[in-house]
Amino acid sequence: MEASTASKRFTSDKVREFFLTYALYIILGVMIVVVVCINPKFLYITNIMKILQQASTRGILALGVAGMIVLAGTDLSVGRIVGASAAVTASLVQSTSYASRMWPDLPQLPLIVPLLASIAVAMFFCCINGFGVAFLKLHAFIVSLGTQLIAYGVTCIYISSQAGGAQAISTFDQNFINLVNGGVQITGDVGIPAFNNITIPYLIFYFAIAAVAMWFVWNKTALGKNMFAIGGNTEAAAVSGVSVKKNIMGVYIVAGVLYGVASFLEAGRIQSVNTQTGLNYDLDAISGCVIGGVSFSGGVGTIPGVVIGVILLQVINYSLSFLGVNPYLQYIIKGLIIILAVSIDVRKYLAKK
Amino acid sequence: MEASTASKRFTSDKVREFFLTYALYIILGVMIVVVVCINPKFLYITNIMKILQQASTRGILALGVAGMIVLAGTDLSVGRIVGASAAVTASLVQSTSYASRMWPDLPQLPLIVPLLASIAVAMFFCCINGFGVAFLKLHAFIVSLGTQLIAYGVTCIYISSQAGGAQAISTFDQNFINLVNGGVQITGDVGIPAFNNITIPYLIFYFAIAAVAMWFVWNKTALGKNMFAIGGNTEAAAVSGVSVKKNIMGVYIVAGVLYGVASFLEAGRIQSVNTQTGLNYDLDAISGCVIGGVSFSGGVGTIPGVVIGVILLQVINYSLSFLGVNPYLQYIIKGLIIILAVSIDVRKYLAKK
Amino acid sequence: MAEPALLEMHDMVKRFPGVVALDHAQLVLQKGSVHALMGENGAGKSTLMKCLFGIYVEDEGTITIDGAPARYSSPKQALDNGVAMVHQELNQVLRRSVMENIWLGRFPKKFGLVSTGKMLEETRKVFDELNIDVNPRVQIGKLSVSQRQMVEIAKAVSYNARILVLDEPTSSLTGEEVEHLFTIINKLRERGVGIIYISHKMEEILRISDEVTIMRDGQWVATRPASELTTDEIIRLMVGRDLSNRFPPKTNVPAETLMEVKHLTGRYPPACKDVSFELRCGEILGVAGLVGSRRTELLETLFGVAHRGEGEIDLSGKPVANRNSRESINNGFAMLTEERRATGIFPLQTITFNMTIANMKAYSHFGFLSGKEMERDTRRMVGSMRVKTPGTKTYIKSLSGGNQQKVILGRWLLTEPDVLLLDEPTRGIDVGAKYEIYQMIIDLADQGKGIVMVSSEMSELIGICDRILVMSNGRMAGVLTHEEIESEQVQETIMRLAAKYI
Amino acid sequence: MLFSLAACSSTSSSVPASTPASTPNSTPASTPASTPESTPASTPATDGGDPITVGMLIYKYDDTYISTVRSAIETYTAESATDITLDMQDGQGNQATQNDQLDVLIQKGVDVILINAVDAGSGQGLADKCIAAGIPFIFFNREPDHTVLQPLGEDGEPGDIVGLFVGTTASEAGVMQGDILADLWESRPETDLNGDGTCQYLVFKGEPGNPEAEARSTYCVSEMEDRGIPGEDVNGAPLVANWMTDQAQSQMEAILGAKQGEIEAVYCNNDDMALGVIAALNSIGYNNGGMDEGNWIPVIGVDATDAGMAAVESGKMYGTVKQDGDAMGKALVAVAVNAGHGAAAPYVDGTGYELAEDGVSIRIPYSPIS
Ligand SMILES: Nc1ncnc2c1ncn2[C@@H]1O[C@H](COP(=O)(O)OP(=O)(O)OP(=O)(O)O)[C@@H](O)[C@H]1O
Ligand SMILES: Nc1ncnc2c1ncn2[C@@H]1O[C@H](COP(=O)(O)OP(=O)(O)OP(=O)(O)O)[C@@H](O)[C@H]1O
Ligand SMILES: [Mg+2]
Ligand SMILES: [Mg+2]
Repeated sequence: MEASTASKRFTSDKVREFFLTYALYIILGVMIVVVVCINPKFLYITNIMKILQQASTRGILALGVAGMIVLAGTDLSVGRIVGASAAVTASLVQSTSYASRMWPDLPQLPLIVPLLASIAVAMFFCCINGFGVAFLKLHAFIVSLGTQLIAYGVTCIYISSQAGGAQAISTFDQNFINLVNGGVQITGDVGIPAFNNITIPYLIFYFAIAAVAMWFVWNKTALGKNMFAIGGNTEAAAVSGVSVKKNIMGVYIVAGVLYGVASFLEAGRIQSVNTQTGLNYDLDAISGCVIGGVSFSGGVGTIPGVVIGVILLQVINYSLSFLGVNPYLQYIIKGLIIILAVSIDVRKYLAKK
Repeated sequence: MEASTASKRFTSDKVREFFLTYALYIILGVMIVVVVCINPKFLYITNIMKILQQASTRGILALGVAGMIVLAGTDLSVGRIVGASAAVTASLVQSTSYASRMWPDLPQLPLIVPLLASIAVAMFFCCINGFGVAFLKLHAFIVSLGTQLIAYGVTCIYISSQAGGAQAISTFDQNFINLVNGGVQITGDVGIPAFNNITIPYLIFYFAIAAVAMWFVWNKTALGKNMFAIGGNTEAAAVSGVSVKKNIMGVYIVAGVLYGVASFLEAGRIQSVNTQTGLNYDLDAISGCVIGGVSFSGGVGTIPGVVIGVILLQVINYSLSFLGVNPYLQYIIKGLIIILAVSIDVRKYLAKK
Repeated sequence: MAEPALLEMHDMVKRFPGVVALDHAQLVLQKGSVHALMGENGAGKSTLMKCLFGIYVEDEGTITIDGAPARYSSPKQALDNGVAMVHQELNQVLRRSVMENIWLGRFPKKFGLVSTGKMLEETRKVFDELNIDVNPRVQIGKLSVSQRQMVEIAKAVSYNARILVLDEPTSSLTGEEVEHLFTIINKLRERGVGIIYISHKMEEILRISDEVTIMRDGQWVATRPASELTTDEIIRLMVGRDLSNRFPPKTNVPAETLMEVKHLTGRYPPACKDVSFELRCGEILGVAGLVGSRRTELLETLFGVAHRGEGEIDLSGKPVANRNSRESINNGFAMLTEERRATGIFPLQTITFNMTIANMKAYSHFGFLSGKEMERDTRRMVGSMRVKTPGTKTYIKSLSGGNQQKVILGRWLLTEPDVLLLDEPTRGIDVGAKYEIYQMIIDLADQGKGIVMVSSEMSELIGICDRILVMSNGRMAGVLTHEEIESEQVQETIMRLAAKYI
Repeated sequence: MLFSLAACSSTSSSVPASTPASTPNSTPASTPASTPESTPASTPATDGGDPITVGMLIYKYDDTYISTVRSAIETYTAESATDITLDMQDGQGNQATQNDQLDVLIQKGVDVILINAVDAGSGQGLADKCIAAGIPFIFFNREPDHTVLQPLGEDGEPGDIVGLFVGTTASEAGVMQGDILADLWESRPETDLNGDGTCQYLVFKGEPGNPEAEARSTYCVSEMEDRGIPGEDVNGAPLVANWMTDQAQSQMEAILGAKQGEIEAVYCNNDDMALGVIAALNSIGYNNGGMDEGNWIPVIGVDATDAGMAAVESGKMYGTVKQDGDAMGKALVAVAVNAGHGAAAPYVDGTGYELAEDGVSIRIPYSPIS
């Protein structure tokens, strides 16, 4: 009798734990099933590829922001930094045959130049943030609020310095567009028409590479371990001889690289950059992280979590559009799903007493 | 010799402490002096009144947000909540003689009705946030991110339910406009023309009343004390018999009242409400609090700090426009001043080494 | 002149706003010796060590190591130069594993990457050497306070430092673990390490140390070989007056039953199981047990901070629910928690705030709080408990650990409870203050209140308790009556009971 | 930009300089018919033909003007003989989101796509996706580069037309604002407050870099100057208020603090900002209705929203410029049906609409209201 109750509780605890551990995956699964029931076309491989492709640039940004959240901070300037870096990228990859180029005298540059420029710009702003957090001891929220204004001002000045005034920077070199928007073709007949002739967009690979690289940084380098220690208990880290300032700067520099790469790719993806490019990317990136279990109290988070969080968010966006839900309702539904997903996920960290 | 060094150190310490304690006031003073040197008209009483008037609605919002920051949270939904409440207010105070009213059959309501409606709407959304934080144990950032989407969706649906589509709601009853935009006339000749016949806008009084009321709540009620306890150390608060959930809800409900009042006033101040009303008010309100020394780590902040922070921010905005600074440069300057102000202010909390 | 001492600190001055924490303090540590540093709460012991370790920068003074000036600007520098320290307050990254906490700041690497395998191996090595039984992979936050303390000691030892500072390492260790620690210390001493040992436990000091430096009010008072000192002598030097008895005379008389606990069991593990006892008015009931015997959980379950699974609590014959702390407080309970920093203080608030927060109802008149009454009560408590502070508006985080403890105890006394649950009430408190706290506990009992007191210090349980409940592995192993406490074999009885269910 | 210049000079002259402020409440349908295409043959075929699905990318759903276009489209869709399913997507003012949504529409296989680009500069990318998917596309409201609609051939000469643009000429609203002020200036000399023969003005710009905002900000002034009235920007450069009432209000209040009495006219890129400017003026006792000597300044907006019209009617706002959302919706439905049924780009044959001089667009005129 006693034993059976105990074992019952045991299994129910196990089940509970299983559900909590895989909560995000389960939510994702349920969502997909619901959408497929409404419109089975959703399962086409092309849709899945599209979702992953769309998640890619945001995902790379989220990988950068995640580090700051682990440090118990945040970054409100992502969006405007992307704006600035993407503007610089765009101005350097304009097609030489385009009449209203920003830099008419520039030859067609090898693509590594705009990429490095983009990274440099992003890194510059990230360093301001990092400096504020590490040396001035400001909360990341407020420094990045300031930086965001600065980045926006700079972007506006840069974009309106064009001969034609503040117009969008567009019409890019075809090589650049291919590099970003191309894909690996897999031709072949698997029998199901919807699954033949798949193209896997390069963007998905870029995202995957970034995620794997960041997994290494987080789990296999001193920087990553120190980041968790600083986020979890700054004082403990400091008295253990971790150089808090240097490591915070390190996290911001890594984020700068990620932002730079993402901005470069984003410019190619939307193929036109104006002053509003990047607006609200911050909230997307942060939401992705938080949904994926990176905690605002610092010191907690995983790369797979971030990746799945970003994808979950993109699945929500995509399927609401796909199902043609009224746009205003979309906001409401999206809001509800975010709250729901996070409140289920957070259960797993709540200690029972 | 010994004594003199010590006393020197003593005075220099005193001076340092004085500067740090009054850092914000000093920054404010310096800013005003600089602006006045460029354009002495800035000192006209009308400018000062305008700045305070502009600061008033934001100030009331900041007083609400400050509580959440003290709880170690934040609120990203302020802006959209203001949008929703202001839309409801606006739709209930439209002049009966206006042809395209939202509710053509409504009589002219006593102004208390739209005020209560505005408070009810704001309180509804604040309760969602509060529920998420207190009961679901979510971080305020993410709940309010969700709520913000919901509030925006609801506002859009409400505003576009007008016969004319997604039009701004405007043309208000004159009584309402007077109540918000009127002022107390002080006629009299003080000898200096710029200071004769002063009008003190009602809005300044409303702000002052809200600030005093909130000072009482923070300093003289159990809710206020408990709020600081929860923000400072939730676990210790829980053990000390503070009912964490109830008090968190209390803070959110108080914020709801403030938001409702501010939205009501804001509708009257801008005299036209559309779906974008309130956009970015969150960042303004939060910046005001943080500049005023409310710390993101929770448990720290004062009402005078919040008031001065909001006014400082408004002085920055106002004087940049007043001086006709290039709009793009304005962003950069504003960003720099925010970072500067906060990094000076934060010194006073940094433990001596 | 002979070879210079391992460490010399002279004329150390450190001022904080409103206090002079160090006033020309000094300390000389010889190689291969254990040097005890003693003083009342707030005497400046921790501050002196923090200056050495690079956490604080002294205002004046010289520090030399092996004769060479040594001024470290950060703990990292100190660690790199062979100075390691166990801090008074546990300072760990709770969400990370044990081994990561140990190797933080110096992760073992392979090809530039952190090697988990190597880290595990090294950790095992350290643990084996020190005979510590903890899984290196487990999250450190899941360990009990004492296990965490042992891990912290292991970490400091693993630096292989020349100078090891132990700031109250035993405050949350039980007798057995203290023994264990002493073996470790002896080993290190033989290796020539200089050890600075801060503690308020006299017996330990006299057993382990070679020399003793005594501080008072930030000043150096005396340095003597331990062999020349007695407990009373140390106390006299520390306090500046005689303190002939360590425990005040017991004047309380247990009367009728106040609280009856029946089959109390916690809901979520780790939990106490099936604990039944009764508490009388005016009685001090001690709770003894080994670390991890879930004494803390017992108190938490009584107080409603931890969920009650089964069982009943009757207060004056009526069952009370005590579903949360608020309800418990209203029912006349109070609980002093074990982990001061995590669940006790509000660091960035004033002493007044910290003192009155649990008692807001009493100061609320028509919804408004009376600042005057709060201030009055705070002053009264600060005075009666001799809290060493510049004023009531000081932030509690700038008080010394012991003084913080007094403030929190004061918080609970202000609620005027009937049943007081105290979890390690004298942790980190100096002898003088301990005496005062004992006196306060006895006075409370005199007033007819019931007190349950968890402690790892056997002597204090024996010194002031009327009965002692012994916990073993979450279960009640037995209750010692007053007569049994008075008997000679009391210590053995307790030890035997504590091991009953292991 | 080149094309729009050409187009604007032709249309602006064909529009009556300013209609009297007598018809503020006029429904869109009753606005003066000023272009030939405003009387199209109702729908091309007698029976509706095959049912079609029209995908629409809206730059921002809650934009006031776009919402009038949306409801016009819904109305004309319902009236159309063809069975039309609409699939509208809200780009939320974010080009990246809109790109994602185009993917969705293509995946769902709609018959024709109407694109209201968030950033017209992205036109090429959007068009490429449609072309690759073989779906006809029509841009509206925000004008892409014309090479998007008519790519250049190998020889660098314009090649085949692949798409269509339906919309106004970006500069036209600005031109009309300039005309409204010039007319006032000429008929009412006291508008020149300081009598220096120069118009001291302010411009409130929407988002920097937004094509409409940039064009309106430029052309309102250049038209005024073309009409022989020299202008002087009191602030030195346009103010940026991001289309927002509250931002315009706060900035106007600050400027009035410094420059009260020096401002003779205010141009706003939209009515929402104009209302903010008016609220600021109201608070110093200006523009409370009626053109009182000494405390009135002309404020001119764009969009003719209900609120703007009410302000014009009460005399608080001097004028605004109406974009005819209804006419735009009507034209869009007509060409969309045509394209959906397989007509060749630019899809105008048989609809009764005519292409503008540039050969790739249908232009819907603005109408000034003052
Ligand atoms: N950061 C600080 N800011 C202000 N005052 C401080 C600070 N740290 C310590 N003090 C003060 O310095 C004095 C010495 O404190 P310290 O912590 O060194 O005492 P201690 O001897 O270690 O006492 P305990 O036995 O209670 O740990 C105390 O009066 C304390 O209030
Ligand atoms: N069944 C269990 N499951 C998991 N952890 C357990 C279990 N039993 C004991 N523990 C560990 O032991 C700790 C219980 O120790 P507790 O704090 O109750 O000890 P204590 O007797 O109060 O000693 P002290 O007062 O010195 O801390 C828990 O924090 C937990 O980490
Ligand atoms: Mg100490
Ligand atoms: Mg315990």
